Amino acid sequence: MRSLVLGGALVGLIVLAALLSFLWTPYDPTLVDAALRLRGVDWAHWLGTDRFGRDVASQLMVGARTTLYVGLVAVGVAALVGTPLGLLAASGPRWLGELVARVNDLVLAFPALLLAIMLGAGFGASTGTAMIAIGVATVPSFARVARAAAMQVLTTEYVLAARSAGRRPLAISVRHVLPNVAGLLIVQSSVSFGIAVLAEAALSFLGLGTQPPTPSWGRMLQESQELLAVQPRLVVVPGVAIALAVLGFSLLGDGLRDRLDPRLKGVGDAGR
Amino acid sequence: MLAVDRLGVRAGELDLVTEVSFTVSAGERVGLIGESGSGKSLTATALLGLLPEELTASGSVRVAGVEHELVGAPERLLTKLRGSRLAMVFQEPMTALNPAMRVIDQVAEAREVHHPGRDRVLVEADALRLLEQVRLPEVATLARAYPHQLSGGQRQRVLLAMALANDPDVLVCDEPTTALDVTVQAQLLELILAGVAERGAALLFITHDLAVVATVCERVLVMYGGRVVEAGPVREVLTEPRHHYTRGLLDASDLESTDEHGRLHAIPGTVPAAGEFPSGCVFRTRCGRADEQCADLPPWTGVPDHGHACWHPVGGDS
Amino acid sequence: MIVLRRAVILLVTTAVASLVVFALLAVLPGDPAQVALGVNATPELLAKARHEFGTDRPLPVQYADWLGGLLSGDLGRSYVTGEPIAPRLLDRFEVTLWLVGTAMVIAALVAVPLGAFAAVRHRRTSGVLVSAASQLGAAVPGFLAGILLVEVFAVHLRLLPSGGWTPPNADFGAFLRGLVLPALSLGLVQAAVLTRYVRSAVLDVLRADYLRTARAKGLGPVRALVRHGLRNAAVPVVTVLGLQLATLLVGAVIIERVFVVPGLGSLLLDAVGTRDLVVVQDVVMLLVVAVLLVNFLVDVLYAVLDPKLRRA
Amino acid sequence: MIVAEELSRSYRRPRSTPFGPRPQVRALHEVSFEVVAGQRFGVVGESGSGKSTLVRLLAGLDSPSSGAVRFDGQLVSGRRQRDLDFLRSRLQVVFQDPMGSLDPRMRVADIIAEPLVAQRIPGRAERVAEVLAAVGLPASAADRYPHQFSGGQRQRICLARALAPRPQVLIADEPVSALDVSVRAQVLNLLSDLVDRYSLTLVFVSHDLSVVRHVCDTVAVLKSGQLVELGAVEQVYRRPRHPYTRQLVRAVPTLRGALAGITAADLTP
Repeated sequence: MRSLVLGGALVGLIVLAALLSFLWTPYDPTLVDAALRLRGVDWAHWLGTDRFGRDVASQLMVGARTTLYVGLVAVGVAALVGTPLGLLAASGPRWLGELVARVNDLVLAFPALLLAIMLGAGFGASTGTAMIAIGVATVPSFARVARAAAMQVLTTEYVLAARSAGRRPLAISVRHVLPNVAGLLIVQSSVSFGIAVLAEAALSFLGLGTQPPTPSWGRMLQESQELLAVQPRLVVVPGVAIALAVLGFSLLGDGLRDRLDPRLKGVGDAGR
Repeated sequence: MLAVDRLGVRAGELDLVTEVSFTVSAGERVGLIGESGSGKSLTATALLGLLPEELTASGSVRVAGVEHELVGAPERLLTKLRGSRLAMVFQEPMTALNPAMRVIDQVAEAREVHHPGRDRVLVEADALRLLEQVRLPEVATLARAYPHQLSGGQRQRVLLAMALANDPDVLVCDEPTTALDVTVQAQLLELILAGVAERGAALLFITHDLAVVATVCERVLVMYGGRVVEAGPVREVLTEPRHHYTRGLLDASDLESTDEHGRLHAIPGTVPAAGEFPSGCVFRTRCGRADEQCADLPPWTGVPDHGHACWHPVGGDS
Repeated sequence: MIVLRRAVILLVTTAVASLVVFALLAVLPGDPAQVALGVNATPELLAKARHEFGTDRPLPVQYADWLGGLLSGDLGRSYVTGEPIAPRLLDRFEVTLWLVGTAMVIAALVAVPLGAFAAVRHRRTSGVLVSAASQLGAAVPGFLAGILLVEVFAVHLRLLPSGGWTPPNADFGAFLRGLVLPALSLGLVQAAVLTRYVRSAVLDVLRADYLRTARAKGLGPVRALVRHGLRNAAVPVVTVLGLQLATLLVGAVIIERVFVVPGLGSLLLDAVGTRDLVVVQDVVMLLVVAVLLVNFLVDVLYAVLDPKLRRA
Repeated sequence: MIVAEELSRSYRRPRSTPFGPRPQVRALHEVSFEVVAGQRFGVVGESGSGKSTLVRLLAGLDSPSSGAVRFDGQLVSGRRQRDLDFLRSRLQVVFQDPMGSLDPRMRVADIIAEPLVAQRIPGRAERVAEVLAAVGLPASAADRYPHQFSGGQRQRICLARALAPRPQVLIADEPVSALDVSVRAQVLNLLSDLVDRYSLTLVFVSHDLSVVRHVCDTVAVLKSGQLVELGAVEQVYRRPRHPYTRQLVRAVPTLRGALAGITAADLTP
């Protein structure tokens, strides 16, 4: 319960900041002004300015947008590809399940960073390559969780009862399997979202993700890395933002797990 | 040998077991009968001080020859008593054994814990002898097997061997045969009885099956809603019950006696969930004889090991 | 038996993975010859360079050549420097292995006792605090931890170098000092993640019937957990540990950048920077094989720990 | 009504060597019998006897390795699921675990209506209300979820679902073994009433010979996948011919027996 509220509040805060940034930010986050370089915290600049004179608070708000955008697309792709794969693997013939498991193993050998590097090497790094890389790397988590949960549901007597009632396989998938695994998939989405935020920050930090001038938390950190001694705020602010976002999603995931399906507790734990 | 006085088990504000009192002498076989939610398994677990953390016990449990009260006793004392003076066989043979350890090592460990420093070869020989005693088939091979390679009945034999390893004074069996086939159940019951008889141990046998209790025990306690509602010699309680719950249970489990329409005698209603039993007499919501008086807790009539708690006992007041 | 089966699967998966790595980098736009020679290169020079690199041959031939090279230990020559790749790759891999190995040990040493503690005390404040701390720790990116550690131990306290690398055979003391911070920043974050898994595995075991049986035999709570619990809890933890080793290999790429450690990660990122595709290809392949190998070893270990799987 | 002809079913276990054959487990071996209309046919067996496999085969939820199942002259075994519509409306199954056989995310009304929806039978709401009343549950039960009921009530819901499409045959797979003794009698009474009222043919599967004796007129005894004895239930109970049946009858402890002095040692062969 506490995890749910705390996680929900943190995630809500970030979503709010991101949404607000579409309408209003204190300053143009990309506006470079040499006269305003490295200003401390004051009424005009709540979180000060960076070494190019850009407003940190504004960058943080727009950065939230990038973070959520990447997470949303990556997790969306992973869920949309991974879930049907997992369900198919669970309900289809044995060889299909085996095949999906092997493909999962293969994709697992290509972590997001390696995919992003390969894609970046060819197409040039961008928010897009980062999203695709993170999304593809997350597919196995969803496939695994969906498969494990669906297999569990398919062995229940209520599925047997539905079959003996005359339900067709598709109807069983839609009416029984999906509602009973949905909770777990929502939990997985939240957990994966947290991991995606972390991955996006790492990629941007390495210059393999979002490119300037679009603000991104990971790059904010990288750009001010060497200023830590003089202006710790410039590192701490995006660092804390990333950590809180990840924490928010992982708490939300935990809270949702307890809330949505205590009976299935533990099934999705190995997905990470 | 074992004296239990006003034992209670609580989960926070919820009373799960209330004022359970009984004694078991050496060599005596006492049954504890009850359905789901009756608190019979909690009672057994509380005797050994093995309740889950979120539950607390109150009241008194004493074992002959031990100065100290066992409820709330220091863990070190309980650890010393468990497996040596007090032993237990659990219900689920599938999960009660460590899946990653050979059977013989688990039996040997039961010996070793209470005989530290004993030669390993001797301990293994002890373990093998115990497994032979419980008639584990192909003992030479199966002793070296892992639990998952054994059938349910075989695992339960192993658990019994472990419980008997140090010739305990009190053996508590919690539904030891419920998960087994009847043919296997019969063999295991015989083994349990032989095991306690040889050692002169006191047996507390927990089950939901009246016929099993009648076969195994001399005395019986009937539990419902966390309370003992009736107690006495098996023959008396099971032929002339005083509590309406005992009466109902006897009728309901007798598949040979039916009413004029060929219907079984059923107890109306359903067993409430643990902790949701009514105040006063716990059975009053399902009892045909219940009236306003039953809203008050009926007092215990008789001595702790022989009596009942009912305002309107079957057969009237005697 | 299961080992043989998994080994066959490992070989097939590795073969498919090599095809994926090759295909991804081969079909991507960009001509290595052009990159190596710059925009002003004449067509003749370009053709000559392509011939030298072998990129003028059909793709299947290039793939077969590369794969053959991998198997015989010849990883080709860098497009940029023209040097053979294999010796450099091995040097760099050794550095990364030191880093990852140390981080792994740190993670396990911290997480196993902490996780077990948090599980045993899950109803007490101390247990809840440990598990909250691990949740918070798991949310901190490794590179941020690295930056902060440098600030504290290198800049302020001046106890340890802020970066760089000394090989162990050159000056062991300097090697150790250089290893501490990067290994810590890599290891501590993983420790936080691992703590949560250890906690949940131990919690499961604490609730297991066989632990109650062990207590009923007369084993004290700690002895019962150590003798019966830990081995069973190890099964899920080892799986996570394996998956984490893969995460650590990749995480090292980032940490090496922060601490200017000349490992595989630096090699990879530099190669990406100079578009030295054959080096990228080799390093990625090496990392992928390492991950697959680790997963294979985890499966084998799994079978050793769980007697049920040994026979099946 | 139902004919089983030389029914066999074996399962393949995962292979133990990478390339060798997969070992087979015989769950059922050449079992033949006939259930006639109006009969109360009991199947008794211990774990591993193949009784669950038999239920699945009779209900067309699994296909035999060899042999055949016929329902009212029509072949059930070996048919595709979608060709079994004739069976689904006329034969229904009640399973052992009343919690496990109810989808926790469905309302009772939807659970009971499921066979009607699957078979496109109209008049769902009225039928749901009818069967709820028939099994002795209040109409208000329809809007609630399974976890809000006790074990006995859940088994009533299962019975209501089975009755909804007006079947002729009811297969009950251990319907009372998960229930408390005090509730078991209620459910057994209800089952008997329903079988009488709707003139159902009953196949009742149980590990408990005394329950089968109370419910059924005919009994088949299964052991390790083989049919070892078949006959009128009183006949089998009182004068078992197969040694295994004798052992089974003997091993069941009874209150009467125990009070008459039968000890545990007398129960074993």
